[in-house]
Amino acid sequence: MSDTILKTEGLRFSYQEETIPAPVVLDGVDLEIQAGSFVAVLGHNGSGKSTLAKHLNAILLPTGGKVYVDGIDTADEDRLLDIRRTIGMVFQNPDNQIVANVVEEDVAFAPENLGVPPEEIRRRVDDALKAVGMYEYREHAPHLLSGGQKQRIAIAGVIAMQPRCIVLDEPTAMLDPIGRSEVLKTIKELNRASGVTVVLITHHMDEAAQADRLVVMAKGKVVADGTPKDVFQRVEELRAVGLTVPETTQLLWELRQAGVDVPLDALSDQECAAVLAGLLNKDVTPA
Amino acid sequence: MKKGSSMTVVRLAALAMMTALVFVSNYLRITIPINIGGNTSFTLANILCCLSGLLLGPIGGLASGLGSMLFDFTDPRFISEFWLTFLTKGAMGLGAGLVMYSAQKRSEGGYVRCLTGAILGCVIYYILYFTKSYYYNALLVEGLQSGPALVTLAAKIPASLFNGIIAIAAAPPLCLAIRQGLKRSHLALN
Amino acid sequence: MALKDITLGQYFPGTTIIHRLDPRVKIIGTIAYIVALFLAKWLVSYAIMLVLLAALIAVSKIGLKSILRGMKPIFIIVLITGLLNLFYTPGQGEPLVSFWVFTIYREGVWAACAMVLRIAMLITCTFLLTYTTSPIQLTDALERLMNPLKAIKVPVHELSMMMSIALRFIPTLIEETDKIMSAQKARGADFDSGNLLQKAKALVPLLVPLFISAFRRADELAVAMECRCYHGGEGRTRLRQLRLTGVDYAALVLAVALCVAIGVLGRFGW
Amino acid sequence: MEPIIETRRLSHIYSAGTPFEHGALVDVDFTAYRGEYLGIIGHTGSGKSTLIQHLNGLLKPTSGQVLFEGKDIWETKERTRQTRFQVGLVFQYPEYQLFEETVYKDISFGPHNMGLDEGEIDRRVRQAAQFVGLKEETLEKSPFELSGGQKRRVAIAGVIAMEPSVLILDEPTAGLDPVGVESILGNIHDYHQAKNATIIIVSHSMEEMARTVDRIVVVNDGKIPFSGVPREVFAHGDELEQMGLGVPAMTRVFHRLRAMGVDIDPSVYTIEQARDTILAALARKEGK
Ligand SMILES: Nc1ncnc2c1ncn2[C@@H]1O[C@H](COP(=O)(O)OP(=O)(O)OP(=O)(O)O)[C@@H](O)[C@H]1O
Ligand SMILES: Nc1ncnc2c1ncn2[C@@H]1O[C@H](COP(=O)(O)OP(=O)(O)OP(=O)(O)O)[C@@H](O)[C@H]1O
Ligand SMILES: [Mg+2]
Ligand SMILES: [Mg+2]
Repeated sequence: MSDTILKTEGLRFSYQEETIPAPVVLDGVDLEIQAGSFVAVLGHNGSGKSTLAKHLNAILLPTGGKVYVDGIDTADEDRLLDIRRTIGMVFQNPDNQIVANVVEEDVAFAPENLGVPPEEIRRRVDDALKAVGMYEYREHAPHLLSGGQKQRIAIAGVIAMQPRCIVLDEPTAMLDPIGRSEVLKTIKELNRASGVTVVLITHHMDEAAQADRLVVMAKGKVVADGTPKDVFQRVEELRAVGLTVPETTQLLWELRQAGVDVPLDALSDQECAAVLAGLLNKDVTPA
Repeated sequence: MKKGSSMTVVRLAALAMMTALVFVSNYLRITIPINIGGNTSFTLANILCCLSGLLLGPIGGLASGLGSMLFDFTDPRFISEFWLTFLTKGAMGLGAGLVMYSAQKRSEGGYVRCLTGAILGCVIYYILYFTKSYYYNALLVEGLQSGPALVTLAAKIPASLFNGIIAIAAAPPLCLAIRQGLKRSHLALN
Repeated sequence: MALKDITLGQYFPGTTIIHRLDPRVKIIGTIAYIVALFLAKWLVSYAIMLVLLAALIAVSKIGLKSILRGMKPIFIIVLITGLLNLFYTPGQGEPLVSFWVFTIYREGVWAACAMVLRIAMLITCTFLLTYTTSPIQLTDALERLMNPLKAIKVPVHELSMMMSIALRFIPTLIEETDKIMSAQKARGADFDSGNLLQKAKALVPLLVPLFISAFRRADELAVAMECRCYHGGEGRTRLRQLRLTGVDYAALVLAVALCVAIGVLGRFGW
Repeated sequence: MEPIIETRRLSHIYSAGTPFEHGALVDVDFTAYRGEYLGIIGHTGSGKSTLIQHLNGLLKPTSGQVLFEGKDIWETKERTRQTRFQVGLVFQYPEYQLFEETVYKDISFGPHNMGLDEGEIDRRVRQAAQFVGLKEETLEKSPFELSGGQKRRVAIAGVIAMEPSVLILDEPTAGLDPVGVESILGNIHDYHQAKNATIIIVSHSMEEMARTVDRIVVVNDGKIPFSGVPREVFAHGDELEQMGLGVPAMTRVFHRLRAMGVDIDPSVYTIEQARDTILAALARKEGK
């Protein structure tokens, strides 16, 4: 079976604050993520998702507990570069992740830092840009691109590092629907075709629904963990922690409240329509 | 960056962003109708150079110098003196930053300290500026005799004085307001 | 203030030989030309310099019109310089003209012409540089020219990183400034009228959010850089290598030869 | 219905006369009626922000007119200024524009600029804070130490405190969690009800639009191809798709349902409608 790439054990964290006691942001998080999987993380604003993400590649170090990346303890400063090159990170604001003035030079930033020879960098940059569908834009200035395009450049910049896992912290929050779908498609492709482990933090239920596994956070704790179909059936529990479910599940749930017997695990439009069709046709044409 | 390196990545990025702000401030011009010779305009550039030092310490001089120098790059009128600009404007930020040498002063220094910094920065800058204008622009480039060179210098005094005073008046309160905002937003510059 | 209309520098993309010249060579060449200008003493030197400049302009395909447009802002300065030189240059022979407190000598006329020409050529040659080289290329070249300074502990890598990040974020911050100004105007802020004190006060709603946003960007950028394994200049490689070609070497030789030649001519008083 | 804001053949060209010239709005006739809850949709770069910045005089038309209560807002300088107070505009990510030491001072910035007296300012600040659900003790805090969602409320309160008769919001819910979204939308609704204000809201979420607004205006390539009540607008499914917009999730599900051969009216766009339609259909089946 697949091996574990990310692991947190009793992870606790609080920011150094002048006000004592500092509020606890992460409160005992135990997670284990298999290599090659696609995990979505949901949670209300301030639930600690970004803080968790920053622990996954040693930007922050735990105040209590441990984080292991591919077996390496993130507190081990000598292996810092190994950790960073294993886990690529993409953040919310695409503007603030682009370092260089030309698209291809930005994508080259990570390999340059790793001391990769120029010819090899060239190859990696071209491959990464093709993977996100931005090859034609390699000589453009980043500030003239749209949000979705910038975010794909940021993803290419991470791909060029050839990480085994990519953690994306609300990569679509600042994008419009087209930008969102472009980025999501890129992420899924990366996971399916290249086998890169993906951890996607998001507020969009429909994006989360496309993952293999869903982790729900609230107040610094993991409160639910399972496949999207399982987790989204727990409508009331999710509501209690400030979240909703995709509209499709919501509809089925409302029908159920009205006394109609429908399953809750139809997430896509197609599945939902099929359930409804079954419901409506059953009575007309009894099989 | 490596442990022990004096320049952390955050500091590097903050200096870079300050450099960009100094650059942009050269375009921000505010006109004021006042008595000394019709409308006068002042740029925010001097204020930003002072702020650079006051917020980031002596190393802020790098940002004020580089930002002003990059601005020179965009204008053929100034490009041949970019290195002089780097030194003079850099000295301005450096001067302002000297009073904020320690990190503790940078986070706690009060109004008087900021004011001292702004005055120091402006005084250093204008001394260098006039020296530069005299020796480089007037004597060397324009090939003037020392008499007329002094006349061109005198012509620059009112505007310089005006810009200097504005920077001294505006930078300290702005510094305090910005610093407080940064602290409250959990943004540390060191 | 139409901030968004600002273009970074005067750079106009092109493919002429001047555009393709290594930016380092262009910078050195420009410096050499300026030095030569200051060494030039008399007609012969000025003529050589002028012809050379004209040739470069022709090759780079910059229209005369744009050069003249670039000259506009300095017209007054050039004029004043000319007049000051005209009236205040002392001479040995008979004054050419003499009225009221003014006397004009032959030397004055010569000095005025020479200085006006010199400033015009100085500006034009730097204009040529900014017109054919993007600010990015300029900073790139500057970084590499400064490389030897590493030996005396100048943080060349950090400086150039700062410059290139600054260039990257200048358009972003300009846009941001515009946005903040609009947002505050929508709340009745007035940046265009009022006395000095009111204007100074109007800076607070503009500069405080601008700084906080800029430093938030700095913070996020630093994290993004660290995530991409940035650890200073040590052991970094580069995607793009600058390589000098034959043309570049030729240009360098030409630049040095120019300085030497004008210097020698100067000794003879030409 | 009585129009409150109108544009007549409004055009806007950015960077006119340069190689970067760009016509962002072309001969746009837009109307907002008094007291209505209006939505504007359009893909990135379609000209939505350009349009709304004309409505309160932040941008000057290249050609055409903007009328507020029947009069051209550019008639006199004073009129432009007054329009800015009457037509409140909340920008995208407004929390990045906060600057004062305390929340109270920040909210009072607009009223101060209007030249109101202290008593009136105090009343407005407190009322605005109440509308957006900020507690009394929050008023004395620094706006910078609040959470993202709270900052957004402060920024919205800063505009509401000017008590504009038209409130325009550019993507007020972007980046918030679902509870935050609902509560901000609720705050806006409260203001709408209490002051009988006209609300104009720009959003990328079709579901949100379907739930909240009375009428939708579609902007595409600097023009308004069509507008109307949600039912009418979402009937143009294919065209919306081509503009990169799409329809609400429920509408998509019902179209699928129809494609599967179920005889059902597909003009459904909210969950409530969907539920009621299904329940009604079931009841009919049962009745048979
Ligand atoms: N640099 C910091 N210093 C102090 N406190 C912080 C810092 N960054 C975040 N926090 C606090 O930590 C808590 C968790 O923040 P975090 O950013 O991890 O939440 P999140 O789940 O990512 O929220 P969002 O959905 O808004 O992105 C919040 O209460 C926040 O105010
Ligand atoms: N200052 C400017 N100068 C030149 N072009 C501009 C300027 N501002 C906007 N534009 C262009 O005008 C068009 C319309 O822009 P606008 O901001 O109104 O779009 P929008 O519909 O609000 O998009 P979004 O959903 O991204 O906010 C875009 O193509 C944009 O690139
Ligand atoms: Mg977050
Ligand atoms: Mg917009």
